[in-house]
Amino acid sequence: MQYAAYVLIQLLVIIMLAPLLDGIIRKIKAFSQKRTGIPLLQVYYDLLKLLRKTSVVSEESTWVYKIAPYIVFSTSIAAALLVPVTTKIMPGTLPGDIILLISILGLGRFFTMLAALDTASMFGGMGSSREAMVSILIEPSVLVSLFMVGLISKSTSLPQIMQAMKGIGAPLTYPVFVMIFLAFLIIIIAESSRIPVDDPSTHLELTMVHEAMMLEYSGRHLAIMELGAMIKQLVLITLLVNILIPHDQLIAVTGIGALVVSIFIYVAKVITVTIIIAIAEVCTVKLRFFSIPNLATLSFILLFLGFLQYFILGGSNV
Amino acid sequence: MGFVLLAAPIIAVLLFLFCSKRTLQHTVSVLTSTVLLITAVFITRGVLLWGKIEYQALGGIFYVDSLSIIVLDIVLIISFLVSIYSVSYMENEIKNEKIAPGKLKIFYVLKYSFIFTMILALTVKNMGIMWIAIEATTLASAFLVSFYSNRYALEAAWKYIIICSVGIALALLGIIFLHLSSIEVLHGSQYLDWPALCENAKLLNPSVVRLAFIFILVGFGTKAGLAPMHTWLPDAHSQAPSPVSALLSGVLLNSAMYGIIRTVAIVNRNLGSNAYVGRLLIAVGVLSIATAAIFIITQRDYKRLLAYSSIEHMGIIAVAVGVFTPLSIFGALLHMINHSFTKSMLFLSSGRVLQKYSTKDISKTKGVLRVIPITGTAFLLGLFAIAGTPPFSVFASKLNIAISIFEIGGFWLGAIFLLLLAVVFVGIALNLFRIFYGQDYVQDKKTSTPSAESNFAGIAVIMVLLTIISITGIFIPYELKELVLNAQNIIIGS
Amino acid sequence: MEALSIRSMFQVSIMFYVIAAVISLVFIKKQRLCNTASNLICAAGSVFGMSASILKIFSEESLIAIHIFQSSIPFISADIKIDNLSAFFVLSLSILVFCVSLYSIGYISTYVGKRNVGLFNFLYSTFILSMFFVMTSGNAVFFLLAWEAMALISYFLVVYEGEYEENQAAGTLYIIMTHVGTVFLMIGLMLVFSHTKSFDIFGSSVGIPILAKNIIFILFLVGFGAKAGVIPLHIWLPYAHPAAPSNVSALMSGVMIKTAVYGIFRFIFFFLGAAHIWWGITIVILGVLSTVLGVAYAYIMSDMKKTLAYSSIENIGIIFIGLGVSFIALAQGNLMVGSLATVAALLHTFNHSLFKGSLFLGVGSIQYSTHTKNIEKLGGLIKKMPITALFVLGGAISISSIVPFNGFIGEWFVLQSLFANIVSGKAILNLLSIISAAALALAGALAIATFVKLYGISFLGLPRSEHALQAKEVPVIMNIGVGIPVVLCLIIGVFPMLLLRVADKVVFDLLGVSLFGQLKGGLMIVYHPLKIPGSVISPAAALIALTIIAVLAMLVIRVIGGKYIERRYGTWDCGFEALNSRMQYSGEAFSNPIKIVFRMLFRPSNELRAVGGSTYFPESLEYVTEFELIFEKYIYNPAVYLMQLFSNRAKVKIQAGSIHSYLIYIFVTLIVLMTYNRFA
Amino acid sequence: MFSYFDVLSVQILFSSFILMANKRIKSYIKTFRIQSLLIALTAGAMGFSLEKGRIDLLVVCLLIIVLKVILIPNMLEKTYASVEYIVEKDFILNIPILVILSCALVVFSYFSVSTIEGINSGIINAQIVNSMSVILIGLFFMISRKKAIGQIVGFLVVENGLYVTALFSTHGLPFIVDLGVFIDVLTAVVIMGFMVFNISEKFDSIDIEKLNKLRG
Repeated sequence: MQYAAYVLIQLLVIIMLAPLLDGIIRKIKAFSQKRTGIPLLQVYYDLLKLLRKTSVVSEESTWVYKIAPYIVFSTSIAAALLVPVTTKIMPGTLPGDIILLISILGLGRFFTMLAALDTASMFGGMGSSREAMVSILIEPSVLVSLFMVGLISKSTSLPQIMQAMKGIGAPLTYPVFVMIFLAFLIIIIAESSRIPVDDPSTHLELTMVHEAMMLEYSGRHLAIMELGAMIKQLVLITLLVNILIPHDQLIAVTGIGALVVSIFIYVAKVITVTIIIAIAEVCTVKLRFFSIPNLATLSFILLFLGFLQYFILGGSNV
Repeated sequence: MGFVLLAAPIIAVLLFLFCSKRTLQHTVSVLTSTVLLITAVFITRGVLLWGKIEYQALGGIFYVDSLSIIVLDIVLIISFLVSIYSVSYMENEIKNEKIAPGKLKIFYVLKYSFIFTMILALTVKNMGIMWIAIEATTLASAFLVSFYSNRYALEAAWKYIIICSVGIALALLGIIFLHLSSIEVLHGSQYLDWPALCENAKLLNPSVVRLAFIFILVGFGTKAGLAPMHTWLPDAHSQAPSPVSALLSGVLLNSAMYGIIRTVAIVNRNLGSNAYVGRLLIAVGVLSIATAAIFIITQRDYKRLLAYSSIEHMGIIAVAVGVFTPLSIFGALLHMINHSFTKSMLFLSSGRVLQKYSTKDISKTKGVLRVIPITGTAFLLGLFAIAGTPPFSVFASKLNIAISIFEIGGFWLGAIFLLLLAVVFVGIALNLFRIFYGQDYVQDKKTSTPSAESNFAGIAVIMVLLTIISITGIFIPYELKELVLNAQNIIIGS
Repeated sequence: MEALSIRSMFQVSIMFYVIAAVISLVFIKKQRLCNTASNLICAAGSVFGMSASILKIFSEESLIAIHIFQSSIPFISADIKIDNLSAFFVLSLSILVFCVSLYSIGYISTYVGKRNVGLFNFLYSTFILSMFFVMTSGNAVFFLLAWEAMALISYFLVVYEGEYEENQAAGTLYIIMTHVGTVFLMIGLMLVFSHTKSFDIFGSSVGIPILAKNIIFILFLVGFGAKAGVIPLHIWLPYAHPAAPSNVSALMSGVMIKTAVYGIFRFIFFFLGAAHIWWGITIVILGVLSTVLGVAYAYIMSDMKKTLAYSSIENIGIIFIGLGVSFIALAQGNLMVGSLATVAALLHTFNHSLFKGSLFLGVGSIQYSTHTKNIEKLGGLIKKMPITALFVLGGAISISSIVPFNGFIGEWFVLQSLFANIVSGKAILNLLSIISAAALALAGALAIATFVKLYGISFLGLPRSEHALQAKEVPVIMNIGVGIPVVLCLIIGVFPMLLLRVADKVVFDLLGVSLFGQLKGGLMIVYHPLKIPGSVISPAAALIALTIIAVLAMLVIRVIGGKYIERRYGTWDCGFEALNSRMQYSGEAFSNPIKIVFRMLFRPSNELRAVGGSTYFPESLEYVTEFELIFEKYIYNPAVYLMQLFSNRAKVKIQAGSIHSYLIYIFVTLIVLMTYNRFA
Repeated sequence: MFSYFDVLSVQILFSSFILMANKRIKSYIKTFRIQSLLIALTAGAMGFSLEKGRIDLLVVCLLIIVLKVILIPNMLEKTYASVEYIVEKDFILNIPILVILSCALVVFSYFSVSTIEGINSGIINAQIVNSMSVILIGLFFMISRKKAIGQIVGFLVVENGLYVTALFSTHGLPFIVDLGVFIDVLTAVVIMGFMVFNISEKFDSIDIEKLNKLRG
């Protein structure tokens, strides 16, 4: 019963919230350019519209091309199921941990990249190759950051990590968590294809990464591909906010009310982080492709310093 | 019975001098070898029964014990196989106009004198006569080395005869000193008799014995191809006709090593410990292996490569004798046998390659496995065998020797020993493996007469040797084991 | 009674392999018959091997000893002793042999009439036999014999197509490296012998002093490392595995290099014991190097079999990390982490043999129907060879350690053991562990990219050459051979407990600790009860969730979007109106970014060459990219060069041809020895 | 005791110094004749002087005279005459240096023999040192001469030295051994002489420095 409730809440919140973040970012970018911009909910409309449109499928493509969107979408959702949006309602044990999370996201990426190659388009290969590079560079940081929080909370299971973090109270007052926070911001930017790593709003072959892979997609396939990407972005942000900025320990009320309050605070936190990402996107320009390693290295160094602080230099009194 | 061994080759030599038909010469050669082989079987049985065979005739010089029968059997078996191989080989050489038809007679005369001297060296108990016989092997084989009478062969033969004569002369000095050390112990008729010396070893003058050992080591070491006295060996073995190379590498080196082993037995009994002899032998042995390793790494001539490998194996035997434990002596004797068979097989195979390609240059030889598949396979397997890869026999003896080294706690020695062997393997693999593969490249189509391919006798000989070395890698007959164990007792003293 | 039957099953298995070898020689003239018969017999033998080893693992019998042969030569004997560890490796061998033998029936038929098939089958079956003996030998000399025989036979298999220059070179390099490695092993075993006076593998190492133990450890590590292809001793592997026929490559990559892992388990882990932390640290460092560099090289190769070979190096690296962690933990007395890491190493060993076997066989199928293994000449094969494509996709996912295949299970265990090791470890070890974890993550991402490239470029898109255009689906028997391991990968990936129970038995045999005894959650849940509370994953649940979500998503979309309407149209070609295969991204281009990012490692160089015509008006342009293999270029080549230089110099100096100098040698030797005599 | 043996041994040693100092091939052969004669004298003297009288030593004395004083040197001279030869420097170092090094060899052989227990008592004495020096000098002579005939002479001097050593230390080897050694030496010299012919034919010279094609 609790399990079903958890899944339901999780799915609802994530699927509803994910497109909104894109809308927020677009709106902020428009403001910064002194434009009114599209409505906040335009992303939802786009998705619905796309779902109803005819799919144009490349003649060269095969079944890989068609199943890829579903796999990508379901991996994103599965990943979302592993990352609780609120710790107020959680089943006792979730059959998954951070390593599984990374692996599931890997499955999605595997098929995104394959599908891009399936159409025999030159852009597909380009996007796929670049995506490979970005993911290779950022992957160590992803694992190490999750490992570190896991190590501090002595578990690799996400609910347990969140419980432990609630116990710490305000993790961001400790240097190690600040490092992880900053590193994770970079990870989110890289993984969700945002400036300065990638420009989601361009279709210029010199710069696009994620968009290049999706270039051939249309109709419902494109819709769920896009939605999948948005959900992945939200999952990452959720990870960040729920681990490093836990809030459930502050809620005094109990029962259903607590749940509602908790989710509200969660949404607020997510939006805040989204705004930060948007501001970062506004303030920077896209990096030259071969400067991305510097950014990735930066995140890894942050983590490494954090690790040194906490595990080696004896700062382990969190 | 024993005198058949000595008489048969002499009779053969005389017969060769009087018969001029080539088929007849071949027949005589094969027959003589067969007679020798059969005699060897009987003598071996005798030795197994009685431990040793001694005749009183001719001043009682004929003496065969387990140690000499091992080396003697190697000589006779290999010379038998080589005789069969030579028939077609020499016919091919004549057909290819490498040698004049008339020279076949000289070849056989020299070959049987050579065999005679080796038999003599192994069947006498007087060390002086043994020395004479070993010196005579040089003289008999010198013209075999220069058999092709081209500039290279002549150069090799000159170096061979000069260096070996000088070396052997030093061995005589050693024997004189041995005699000197025993002069107050033995009686006139026992002078230089090995059994007498061995029996009374404790009574000899140790300082003279030590000096004697040095000269004998240098002297017989020269003949056995131990570094740094090995310099004649690669030249001679590579320039000689392949059947002769097989005899030189497979048999002659053993005879010289046999002389060293006999001396070591006396010296160690006399000095009461192995320290003095062991250090020298191990140093010389390791130096030989190292030298061979260095030279094999960049060798461009496959017969020279095989010659250097002989130096390596003599080094291994020297090390094993130097270690001087029952196990190491067992390994050394086994290694002597295994090396002889393997190396003869390799030289015989290389002879067929040489006849096919008319070049000893590795880079000009390609596709051996395609051109002569059976010989090629045997050659390749033989290379693995000689490098000490199981299941071939050299591995078994190498293993025993290595174990014996480690058993006496010689970690560094053992490690260096095994690593140097690995370097030799690397050299062989780097240089020689490439001749087997690739497109066939026969330099001169004329020389590749079809008869070279249909040399069944030659192939059969090679296959027999291959079978022997494969089987003895995992199993040796109990008779042989008994012989080797007896010989081990003779050397070490039970 | 039961033990007896297990023993006889092992014997039957051996007999079958022997019969297969004999049959292939007897019917050497009737190639087709000989091929089918000997492969079927090998498959039958492997079935016995499989069942025997499973029965052995779950039986109470602790050690099955079979004495085959005692030679009259001292120390040489053939003793078989099978404990759970041996049985585990035999199981892995037998499963792969079963698949590969079936596959070979089809694959080798291309050689009929062109090559000596009988010889191939003889080598093939003896190769299996030699690996079997390596894994089951009861004394060290027999182990060495089998080990060397394995090297020798596999050398002949590598040079089976010896007419190509590169295959001979590969064979030579292989045999040299493996022989040198064996020498190190031999020295190590001799050193053991000199202290224990015994070659019994199951003996005790108590009598060996600690210094000797350290030396032995290094010797064994070098010896087994060379066989396993651990960086920096890997240089033979990327040449030898591609050179062999694909079914042999599958066995070499899948099982033969694992014999080295077995060796480390048997001789270091089991015999010497984990004596020092630094042993583990060394192994982990080697593992990390191999993992990262191996997969990095795999990514940039355009020869598919080379990619797979380098990926084997990566996986050996992962196994080494697991092994190293268990050494570290055991040296500290931490049995639980130790057993966890041991399980990790064992699992990954087993898994790798399955997916690497299937991938090599899959690539073999590609080679079979297109006659090329160059990825730049392939493309669009998924349409021509749909079944092969499906299986290879499974293998590719599995090797990228992605759920729901088994590759993930092994890696999960390795990461968990690293994790557990940090929680309980010392500062410097923590650093090592976290770097290893980062390396594993990097390698994982690289592996995904590598196999996307391998699969995407060869199977998807448009055919890049005539070869690919002419491709046809391979015979069913070959597809069965490729398919079985993939299916097993999936089964183990979803129900890891099946394998974990087996591995747990082995670990219990080795360490006396059972992870399984404390496992809860039945067959579906991989649960490990270490101090990290609640680290629970369930691949089965993940698979179910993924399926349900996908189905639900389809339903929802059908509801919202209505009926699916599709319009087929050409891929966007930027208006050129003629999309052709040359416009696609090539494999080279695909991996180029990484080549540039890691230019420290690859040292790439590009050159644009004008071909034909004058310099200013060339007929065509040629873009050549090259990269350096740093270990070859900066370690091995200089070493070989120096050795040859030294040898050449020494040759000219020592053997200069002058008889005077030769006489001087004798003279000087004499004088030196006489001086020695004076002072001795 | 036998002081004239000491004198003879020193003279034999001295003859090898003279040999070392010779420049021409003809004079080597001459010196070799003289040395062999001295050895024959020694053997003869010993044969007469020893208590029982050793017939075998007298036979050996005759053999030496026939073989080493007459036959072999004649043969060498014949060989030398028949191969075309241009007079040129034949040695690799200066004669004085060679002689000084030979002196050093004498010192060295004393140095190495002096460890023997019971030196200068009984038959182990300075004669052995002298005769061992002859061997070493003979070997050194082979090293120092470039022409093939020089090497043969050197080899013969080594053999002489060996024989003298045997004579002085043990009053000769068993007779059959002695006989065998002589036959060997004779055969060796014949073979070497024959080879010199071949070499001079193929290489147009008997300079063995030119025999350096086989390397490595």
